[in-house]
Order: sequence, then C-alpha cells, then structure tokens
Amino acid sequence: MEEAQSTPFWIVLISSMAAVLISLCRRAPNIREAIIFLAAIIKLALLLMLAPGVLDGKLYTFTLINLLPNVGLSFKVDGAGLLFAFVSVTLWIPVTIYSIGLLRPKNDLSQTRFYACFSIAISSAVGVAFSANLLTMFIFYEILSLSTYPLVTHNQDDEAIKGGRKYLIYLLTTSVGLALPAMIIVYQQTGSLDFMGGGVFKDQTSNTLLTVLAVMFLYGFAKAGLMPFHAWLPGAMVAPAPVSSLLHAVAVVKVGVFSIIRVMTGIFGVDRLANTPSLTMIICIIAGITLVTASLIALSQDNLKARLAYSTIGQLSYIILGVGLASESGIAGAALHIPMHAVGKITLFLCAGAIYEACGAKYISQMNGIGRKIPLTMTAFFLGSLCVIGLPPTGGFISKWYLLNGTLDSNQQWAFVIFLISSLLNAAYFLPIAYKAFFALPSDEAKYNKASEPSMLMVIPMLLTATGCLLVFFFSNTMYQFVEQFLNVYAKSN
Amino acid sequence: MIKHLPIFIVLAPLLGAVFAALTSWYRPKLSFPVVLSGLFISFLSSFCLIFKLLNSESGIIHYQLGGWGDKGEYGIVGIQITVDYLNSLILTAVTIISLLTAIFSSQSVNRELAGQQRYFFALFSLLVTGLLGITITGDIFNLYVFMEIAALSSYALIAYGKGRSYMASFNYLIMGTMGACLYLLGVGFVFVKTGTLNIENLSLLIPQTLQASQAVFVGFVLIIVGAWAKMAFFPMHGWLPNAYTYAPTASGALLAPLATKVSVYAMIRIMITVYSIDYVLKSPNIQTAALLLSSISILVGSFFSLTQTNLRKIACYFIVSEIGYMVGGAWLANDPGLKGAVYHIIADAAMTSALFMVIGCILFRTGQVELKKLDGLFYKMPITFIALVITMAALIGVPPTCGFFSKFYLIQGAAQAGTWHFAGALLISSLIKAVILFRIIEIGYNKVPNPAKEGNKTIPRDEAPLSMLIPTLIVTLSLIALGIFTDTLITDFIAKALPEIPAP
Amino acid sequence: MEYIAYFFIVVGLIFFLGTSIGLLRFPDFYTRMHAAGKGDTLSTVLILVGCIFAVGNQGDLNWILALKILLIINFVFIGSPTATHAMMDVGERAGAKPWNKKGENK
Amino acid sequence: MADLPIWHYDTLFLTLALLFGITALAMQNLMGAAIVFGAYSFLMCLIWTTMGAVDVAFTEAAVGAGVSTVFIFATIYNTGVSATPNSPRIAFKIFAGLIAFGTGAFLLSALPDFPDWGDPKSPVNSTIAPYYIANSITDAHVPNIVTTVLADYRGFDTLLETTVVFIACIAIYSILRIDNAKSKVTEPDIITSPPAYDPTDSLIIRQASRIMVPFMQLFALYVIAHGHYSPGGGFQGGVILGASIILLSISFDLKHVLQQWTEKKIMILTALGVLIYAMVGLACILMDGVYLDYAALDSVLPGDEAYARSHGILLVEIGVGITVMFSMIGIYINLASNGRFDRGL
Amino acid sequence: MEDIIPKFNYIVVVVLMMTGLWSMLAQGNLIKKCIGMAIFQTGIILFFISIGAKNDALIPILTEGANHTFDNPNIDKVTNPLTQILMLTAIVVGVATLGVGLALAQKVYQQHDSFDEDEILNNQTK
Repeated sequence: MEEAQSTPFWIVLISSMAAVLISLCRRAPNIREAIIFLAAIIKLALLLMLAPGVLDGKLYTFTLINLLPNVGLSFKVDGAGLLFAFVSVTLWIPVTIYSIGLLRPKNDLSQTRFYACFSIAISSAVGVAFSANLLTMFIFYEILSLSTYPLVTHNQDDEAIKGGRKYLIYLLTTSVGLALPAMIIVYQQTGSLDFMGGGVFKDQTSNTLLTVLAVMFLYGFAKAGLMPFHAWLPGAMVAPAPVSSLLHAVAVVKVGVFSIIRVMTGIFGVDRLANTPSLTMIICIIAGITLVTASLIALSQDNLKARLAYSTIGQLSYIILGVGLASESGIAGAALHIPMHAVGKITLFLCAGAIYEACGAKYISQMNGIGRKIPLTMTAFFLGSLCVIGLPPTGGFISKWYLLNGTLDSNQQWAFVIFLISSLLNAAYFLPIAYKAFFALPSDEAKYNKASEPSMLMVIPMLLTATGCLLVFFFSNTMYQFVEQFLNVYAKSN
Repeated sequence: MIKHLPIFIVLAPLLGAVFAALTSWYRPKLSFPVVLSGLFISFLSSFCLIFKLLNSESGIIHYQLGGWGDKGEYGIVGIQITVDYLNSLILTAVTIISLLTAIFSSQSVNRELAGQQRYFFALFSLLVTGLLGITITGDIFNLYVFMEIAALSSYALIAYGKGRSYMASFNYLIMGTMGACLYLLGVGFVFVKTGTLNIENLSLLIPQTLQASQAVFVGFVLIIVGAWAKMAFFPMHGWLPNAYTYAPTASGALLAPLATKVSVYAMIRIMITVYSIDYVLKSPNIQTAALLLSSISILVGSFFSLTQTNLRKIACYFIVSEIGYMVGGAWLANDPGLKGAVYHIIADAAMTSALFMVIGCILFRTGQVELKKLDGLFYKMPITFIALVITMAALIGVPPTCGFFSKFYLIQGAAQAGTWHFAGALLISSLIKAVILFRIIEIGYNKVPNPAKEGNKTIPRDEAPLSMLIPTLIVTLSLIALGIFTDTLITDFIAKALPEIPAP
Repeated sequence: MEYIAYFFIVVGLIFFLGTSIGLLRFPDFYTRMHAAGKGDTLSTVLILVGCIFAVGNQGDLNWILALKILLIINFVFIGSPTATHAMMDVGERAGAKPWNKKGENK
Repeated sequence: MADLPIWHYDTLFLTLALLFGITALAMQNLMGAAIVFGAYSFLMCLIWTTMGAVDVAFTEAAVGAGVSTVFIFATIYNTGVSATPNSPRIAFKIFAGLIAFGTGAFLLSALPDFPDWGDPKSPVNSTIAPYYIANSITDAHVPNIVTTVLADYRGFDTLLETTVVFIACIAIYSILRIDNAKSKVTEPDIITSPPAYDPTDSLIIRQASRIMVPFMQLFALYVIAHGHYSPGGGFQGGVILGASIILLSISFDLKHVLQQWTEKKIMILTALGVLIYAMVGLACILMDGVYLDYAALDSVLPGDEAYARSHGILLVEIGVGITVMFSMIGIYINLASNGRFDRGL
Repeated sequence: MEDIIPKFNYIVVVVLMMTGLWSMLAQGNLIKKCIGMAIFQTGIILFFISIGAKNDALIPILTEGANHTFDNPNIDKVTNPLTQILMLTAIVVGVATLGVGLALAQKVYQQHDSFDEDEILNNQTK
C-alpha cells in the first residue's frame, strides 16, 4: 500500500542543504566537515525511520510539483531504493573520514568545492534511488553527471581535464542522445512515465519497438559502463582516491545500473521481459559480452586503479545480466549485488589510494612484498577482493548465489557458465596481488624500506569497510527482506 | 481605467519614447528614467491583464480603437487589439525582459556610447513598442505597421555599434524590408479575396469558405515567407549574426531575445488563428518544406556556432538554430509540437536574454568576448560564469531548466508526426551546444592553474556592477523557475491558447 | 467656348511637339536647354489656359478653379525658366562647350 | 473592353512605368538613375490619379517624385555618382533572377482567382469599404472619405505612421549626426561630384525661390486645413512645408536655413507632432471614451458628436503635419550635410 | 487577350515587384538596392490601388454630384477609400525606410569609399 510522506524529499534535500552550508563556511574546515557528518547522520536516521515501514510492505510516495501533465517531480521509496540509498549514505561516512585524512595535509583550499559537490552527488544518488518516475530519475541522473565533473577534474592538470572531458562527453552524449529520446517515445506511446509493477506498456506495443527502446536505455544510462560506452570509467580514474572509491564504486556506476533495473522492472515490466525472449536475449548478450571482455582486459592491466576500474565494469554487467534473466531470484541477485559489490569495491579503491599514499606504488608490478610494510591495508585489500570475487564469508558470495539461481530458474545455462568463468577471472586478477604483496620478495628493498601505514584517518575507514564485507554476509537475510519487498511490488505484480 | 489596459501596453512605451526624445534636449539624464517608467507601466498593464484574462470566461479581451466595433454585415470597421491566452504570455515576457534589459543596459550605454546616447533609449522604447504592437494587434495591416516600427528602430539601434555595424545594419534593412514587403503583399492577396483585415473576421472567413482559393494560398505562403525573412530563418539568416554581433551590448541584449521570437509569434498567430491548423495540414508540400528547412537551419546554426571563436557570434548562431526549433515545432502542426513551439518562444526569449546579458557583463569588464581570452573567468567573475553555465545548460536542455521541457515537447511532437530528421537535428544541436559548454568551462575554469592552490597567482574578483548583475541573475534563475512551472504554463495558458487539434 | 479651350490646348500641344523635336535634334547642350526651357513653358501655359475654359460649364467660367489654374500658370512661369537657368549654369560650370559651325564641340 | 473606359491610358502608363523602372535600375550613373526614378514615381502618381486615388497620387507626387528623389540626390552629393560594378557576379545575378522569376510565376498562378480590374462587386469593394463610403458624412461630416478613414476609422494606423516618420528622423539623426557631430570637416570635404555648385551667387534662383516659398507654405497650410473637403491632409501638407524649407536650403544654402531652424528646434518639433496626436487620444480616454474616440471630446469641441470627430481629425492632422514637416527637414539636412549640419547640397 | 486585359495591371505589378526584388538581391550597388526597394514598394502600392479601383467611379470625395447625393452616395460609383489609406501608410513607411537606408549607405561609403558590395566585403575581411 502507498502512503504519502515528505520524508523521502527531505532525505534527498538534506545533503544539498549541507552543500550550501559547506560552501558558506569555506574558511573553517572543522565546522565544514562537522556539517558533513551531521548531514550524513541525519540522513541515516531518516532512512532508518523509513525502514520498518518499508519492511512491512509500505510504499512511501511524495510529489513535489507537476512538471508535465501527469508526470511530476515525485518520489517513491521501496525496498531496493531504500537499500541502495542506505548503502550510499553509509559508505559516505568512512569515505569522508578518508578524504579528510587524504586532503587535509595538502592544504588545498578547493577542498570546499570538493566536499560541496560530493554532498550534491550523494543527494542526487539518493534522488535516483527514490525517484518514482523516469523523468525525476533522469533529472537526478543529469545532476549527478554535472556535479561529479568538478570532482573528477579536481587536480586541474591536463590529465584530469582530459579525463573530465571524456567523462562528461560520454555521459551527456549518451543520456541526451539515447535515454532522453527513449523516454520521450515512452511518454508519447503510453502517456505515462511512472514506474509501476508490470510496466507501462500496453500489450499491443510491438516487440521490435520495445527491443529498440531497451537497447537505447541500456546504452543511454552509460554510467552502467556497458561496452562500448565504458571508456569514461578508466578515464575518470584520474580523480583522487575517495572520489574514485565512492563515485566509481558506489554512487555513479551503481546509479547507472540501478536506473537500468528500475527501467526494466518498472517501465518494461518483469512479465513482459520474461515473455519477450528477444528482449532478455539482447540484454543478456550485451551484458555477457561486457562481462567477459572486461574481466579479460582487467587481467591485462598493470595499473592497479585501471584493473579495479575494469573489474567494476565487469561486476556491473553481472547486475544487468541478472536483470536480463527476468527471473525473481535473478533480479534479487542483481539488487543484492549492488550493496555487496559496493562494499567490496570501495574497500579495494580505498586501499589502492592508501597504497599510493604510503609507498607511491601505482603499478601492481611494484607491489611485491609491500604487504609486510603495510599489513593492515593489504589485509583490507585481501578481504575486499574476496568480496568482489564472491567467496564466503563475504557478501559477494550471497549475491552471486542468487544470480546463479536466477540463471537456472530462467534456464539459461550459458549465463551460468559465464558467471563461473568470470568469477574465476576475478580470482585470477585479484588474488595474485594479495599473494605478491605478502609472499613475493620485494623487487627493490631500498624503495619501500621506510614505507609505513598511512595516517589513521585513512586506515580506519578501510578497516571499517573491510569488516563491512564480512558483515553483509551475516546480515544478508535482512537485506534480502528489503529486496523481497521490492520483488513483491514489481516482480510479483500478476 | 481597467478597460484601457490593453492600449496602455503599447501606448506607455510610445509616449515614454516621445518624452525621452523631448527631454534629451533639456535634461539628457532624464530620458532614461522616463523610458524606464514607460516600460514599467506597460509591464504592469500586461501583468494585470493576465489576471483579468484568467477571470474572464470568454478567454479573450478586445479593445476597439476609436470605438469602431462590429457593424453588422460590414464586420469590424475599426482597428481592434486583442489579448488572449496566447499573446498575454508573450506580452508579459516581452515587457519583463525589456524592462530588465533597460535596467541592465543603463551602465553599458553610458560606457560604450559616452556622449552619443541621445535618442538611444527613445529608440529602445520604440522598438519595444513595435514588438508589443505586433504581439497585441488584431489587424493584419496594423501588424505590418508595427513590424516596420520595430524594424526601423532596430536598424538604428544596431547602427549605434559603429564600425562594421553599418553594413550589417544595411543588410538587415534590405532583408527586413524584403520580408515586410512580402508580408504586405501576402496581406494584399488575402485582402483581395476577403475584403477585411481584421484577424477575427478573417478567421471566420478563410477556413470555411476560402479553403480552395489559390490567391489565399499564395497569400499564406507570402506571409509565412515574409515572417521567415524577419526572423532569420535558414535561407534568409545571413543578416543576423553580423547585425547582432556588431551592435552595442544594450541593443544586442534587447534585440536578440525579443525581435525574432515576436516574428515567430506572428507566424504562429497567422497559422493557427487567421488560417487554421487543418489549412496548414491541407498544404503538405509547404509543411514538409518548412520542416526540412527548420532541420537544416538547426544544423547550420549549430555547426557554424562550433566554428566561431567569438562568444557573441556563437550566441547569434544559437539564435539561428533556436529559430529552427520554433518554426519546426509550429509546422509539425500537432498538439505537442505547437505546445513546444509556444513554450519555447518564452523559454528561448529568457535563455537568449540571459546569454546576451552574461556576455554583456563580460564585455563590460574585460572588453572582449573572444573564447580564447576568457581563461580564468570563473575566478574573475564567478557569479557571471555560473550564470553562463546555467544558461548554456538550459540551451543544451539539461533538466530541470526550461530548455529541457521545450525540447521534450518538440521531440514528442516530432515522434508523433514521424518527422525523425527534426528530432535528430534537435538532439545533434543540443550535443553541439554541450561541446561548446565544455569548451567554455575548460577555458574559464580549468585553463589557468587553480588560484586556490598555494603558490599559484591569485586572480582578483571583478564582477560587473550590480545594475547589470542583478537583472542577469533574475533572468538566469527564471530559466529554472520556468522549467519547474512548465506544467502550469502548459495547462493553464498554452493548452487553452491552442485550438483543438485532432490527434492522428 | 469649348472651341476656345480646344484651340489653346491644340496650340500648346503643337509647341510641345516642337520642344521634343528640338530636344532631340539640336546639336549641343545650350540649344537643347533653350528649346526645352522656352517651348516647355509656353506650351504648358497654353494648355493650362485651355483648361480654364475647359473646366467652365455651360458658358460661364468656374472662377475658383480658374483662379487656381492661374496660380499654377504663375508658378510654372516662375519655376520652369529658373530651373532651366540653373541647369544652364551648372552646365557652364561643368564646362560644356557651345556648338559652333565647324562642329568641334564634340 | 467597352466597359473599361479608363484603362486605355492606364495600359500605356503602366507600360511606360515599367520601362522607367527598369531603366532606373539599369543606369550606371546614379544621378541619372535617381532622375529616372523620379520620373517613374511621377508616372505612378498619374496612374493613381486615373484610378481615382487622388490622395495617394498627391502623396506620391510629394514624396516619391519630390522628397525621396531629393534624398537620393543628397546622398549621391555626399558620396559618389558612379555605379559601375567592379565585379559582374553573373552567376549570382542569374540565381537571383531565377528566384525572382519563380516568385513571379508563383504570384501569377493566383491570377485566374482574382476579380476583374475595377469590378465594383469584388470582395474588397463590397465588404467593409461600403461602410466608410456610406457613413463618412453621418459619422464625421467629412466629405473626403480618405481623411475620415485615415484619421478616424483607422486612426491608430495613422498614429503609428506618424511614429514611423518620427523614428526615421531620429534614426537617421543618430546614424549620421551623432558621431559626425564632433568631426566638423572644413571644406573642401569629401564631395566628389557633381562639380561643387554653390547657388548662393545666382541671383535669379534666389529671387525665384524667395517668391515661391511663401506661396508653397500657404498652399501647404491650405492642404492641411482643407483636407476634409479636398485631397490632402496633414501628411501631404507636411511634406510640402518640408519641401519649401528644403527648396530654401538648396537655393540659398544650409547655413542660411540653419540660422532659423536650429537642429534643436527641428528635432523637438518632430517629437511634438507625435505627442499632439497621442495626447489627443489620451484626452479621449480621460473624457471616458476609448482611445482615439474623438466623439468623447464633444464637450470641449464645438458642434455635435460628428463635428467633434471632424475637429478631432483636424487636430491630429495638425500633429501629423508638424511631425512630417520637421522630419523631412531633419532627414534632408542630415543626408545633405552628412550629419555635420554645416554645408550641403 | 480578352481575359488578359482585365488583369493586365496585375501582370505589370508582378513584373515591377520582381524587378525590384531582383535588384534588391542581385545589385552590387547599395543605392541601386535602395531604388530597387522603392520600386518593389511602389509595385505593392499599385497592386493595392488597383484592387480598390472601380469602373468609371469618382474619387472618394463626396460632392453633390450627378450620380449620388451627399448623404446616401452611390457606393459603386465611389472608389474604394480603404486601400488608399493603407497605401498612404505604405508610402510613408517606404520613404522612411529609404531615408534610413540612404543614411546607412552614406556611413558605409565613408568607411569604405565605395558603394560596391563585393569591394566592401573585401575591405572588411582585410
């Protein structure tokens, strides 16, 4: 049942207001960061307030204003959205600590801009999570793209500018060139953009049109990094570590896949997907190809961040493939994989940043034996990689379990095979790093002998997220309840 | 007094101009406030009219000049000015923007035309008179006269720019006169068959009885082509970029947003009121031609804007492409298309106004708007730069700015009519604008080393004076406000203004 | 009375003919201007005089119109020769040479 | 054909006019082109007279054949006379020709749809126009229907028309005068041709124009005042008044005229005319009529409502006259002296 | 022939206007452009006047005449006044435009010492 409540709106708004405050007190760093934590905590509290209601099946809706006839700037909170919002807000806290530790020393006055954009990005991510129709989602999607640009080009050197250019051009071009027309066609066909179970299309809508639209959406939300529109992600790795960790492990990319989940379930409708093999086929093929290729490329990367980026691309297409399976457990797996992978990947990125800070090592080949110098970091890294590969006792295992179930439910064994292969590839490109770090002999002793753990402000967040990887394994059941509610709304509509 | 509001809209700026012309010989300082008050009265009247309109059940307000109203079988013998949902919006937009522009331009005029600004504001106000007249009149010949008033004053306003502006203005004069003559000739062709000039009488006559008449059709084409020449539509767009680039800041800021849009309004008025939508639909050849031309002009405008290095030139070519949006939307002749076109008239007026005001601010401080020389603009004039970015975002069509929604409707219309080349042109042009936005951001924000970092040289802040900055900000924020209140605009005004169009 | 009118008008027209022929046939600037100036003025005046009688109806003149026409005659009489003089003057300043027997004005 | 009595000379005039027009455009000497153009306008006004449009003919004679030719002369006097193009641009001309030809063909395609020439029952002549003809007397006691329609039925157009003249004047002022005001060029200045002709030493012309000018002005006043009963009105009268001053400034010289008509005076009076017109309209509103409804002025003007209209028309005609006169003078002086107000044609 | 003669003036009008249009487009000389503009306008004026004309009608000034009295004139015998008003306005607008055009032309001549469009363009691009 639905219940009108303005809380979602406030949740979205809070961090934007925080952004305003932040940019006001640029001269007083302590107050500034205090504001961030305050905002994050208030956000979390509000989310927790919503949680019980959502668990017993409530849908909190709120419409701010009508933008087009019967399409408004409106919010709707359901399980998956809440889960996603929850993850991104929770992870905001450690990342903030981390970035304080990273940025404070180099007293860079443009930190204010950094934090402000950061909070705006968070609000728009939450906005996407809560949006009740395609238009609202699109608006927040665009705001996210624009607000992250200054973060990507934070260093303002040539490399950063190039990366930023790539970033914006990829994201804007696809969203304006593909997602917008697709959205308009949907509106013109059905006269509605709301996400609802069973989709908005009438039965007589031709399958070819649906397929075309599906492809337009898949590539239109390029944040999901489906090949060939993935190149922005490695390019955006020039950003400072916290940015790449939060935005390119959690907020931005997850927004991309989340939007795709929304569209597939809310606009096309699970039944329609399941009954239209051509649709599921095209989705699965696109996702599958990306999956394998990305993993293979990742294997060949020596730059740690680049390898992480490509593994991200691969993991994202797990989620899309899960949706493409159009079976309950598949979608459940997809929805679960968002938080699981988020936790794992953020750990890895934080570690990568820490490694670089500690001993200036960018390339994996330089990391032989650094595990002895910075054991905490590398342990965190190890846990994170376990989570991403999907080995118990880490969260990744759970989500992959559901995904594999999904393949069997919608008996597409080839997908099963693909999942296994790519998991093996994951293992193949992550485990060696940890192994070399701990057991291989240092390539040049002299370089790292005085390397030591980075500042506590950077280590603690890593450990937090690393333990998070374990926690999500044990609390996976609660998470599944959220997802189940989502499934009740969308997948079990008939 | 309330019943005289319609005439005051036109009369106030006219009298303001005349008084300004008189005072400029005794107290030159006085002429600006005089004009300003005239514009303000006109703004108030148009604003009040909107509410009067919303209360009136007929949805249309007549004012018969000289009291010569309907005389039975003769029809309306006098000149009548009418206000309805369609033009009340445009009127308010024109009055607000001209008022803001007047406030905006006082400083820059004193700077650029020092000692030569006699009659500048008189002509300024006369131009506004002409534009308002075109919008409000209910008589197609009267429309021609207003057109000429607007045209003559704009030639002079452009020629204030000295240098190359003279030749630009001359070309504009030739092209504008050609357009006006074609329009007048078209009026003649319609007049031959109908014998009346009043828009309402015509709208009763033409769609019913004169569907088949060749003369009326020729008249239609002539009027439309004349309007196109006035609004710098694709084959006849040559005059616009130079004219608006070499004009003084103030003239550019007034002409660019209003002049072309008002001609678009005139075209739409002729299309949907004098003739009717089914008349348009019954002449498919010219419809296809118009759509093709608008796609071409969108593309041409966008691509030429890519090749330019001067921000004002770029803005001018934007205007050319935006004209394509509106004409195309109107000629789609379906519900979303027309809604989009009318909405875009207002949206684009605001956008162009904001753009030229920002450019004006930059010119005022830096003295040039060459793209290359704008580096570090963000640190020099942050507010202006942010305004510029918002405006560009609106032009690209980033939600929730108004540009997004007009594009939304236009593309929807294109999809409904199945004219994909138009939709494609829209998307391509907005992508090109995005590219230009990146250029501006990179030059203005990233090109110089961040002065916030230690060791880099700091750039002193140097914003334009408040009298320029405040209008700029008002218009810029209105872009977002318009976007948020799209639904109100569409359902309460535009939907009522447009005729019932049978969905295919 | 119509006949008087016709008489004047016809005579005027004859002079006009002469003027035009002269304008075409005379050798040089001055003679042509001479033809134009004299003939033109005279013939116009004659035709106007004819008009005085033409506009009168049934025997008696329409005095108001007659007066107006007389005024017109007066102005033509002043204006036309002056204009001719002005042109001659300019021509002289512009250095147009008079024609002489040997035809060396070209 | 029998029932088309007047068209016989018209066809002649029309053909002539066509020839003159084309000649004017073909001539390589701008001075000649201007003269031929003047002749062309004069033919036009003959044609209109034969078509019964006396007021238009009158205006055309004053404006087309008179003032605008003088304007062109003034321009040429300040610039150059030769129009020989230094590049033939044949291709472009052919292209333009094709455009023009296509447009013409398109226009002619509507020909069969037109009413016959001079058909009194055509829509134009039978829809609104009869009202004016039938009610001009009863509404305003003005026999000259043109005047009534001009200043009363469609008075708003005329207000704007006056405004257009006013705009033209101040536009030209701000184009030419404004930035030439400082740069006073002492002679000899850029005058290239015709050979500088200084009429001040020609006694005959001076005297002749001395005699003419007062009569012209008298006549102009008559035209304005008598516009209700005979062809003419504020506009024609204004142009003639202007022309008389222009004649003075040609036959004497600009300085002589500027002594009495200073720049300031001219420009202010130009605006004043429009002001009078607009204010008459406002007065109607203040006396609770609608704008330009002269009947509302009944209480202040003598006679009944119809006469009030008639007098209102006279008032606005005076306004028009003033504006037009001084605009013409202003425009002429600016064009002739290239905005320097020192010496000119 | 019989159906050309009653419409002869329309044909002349069209030819006139097209001549004017052509020279506005094609002539290189600014003054010629202006003259062409004026001719275009006269063409339109002629068009309006001739649609308002009537066979053997009197001028639109009412007099106690043979075929109509002062108060109820014979409408078919009085030329259409409306078109004449419109054209009065058109003439005025025409001369105003011509004046402005000439003024601009003078300015252009001052800068480039020529009326020829191509030459001016060359100067500007230089």
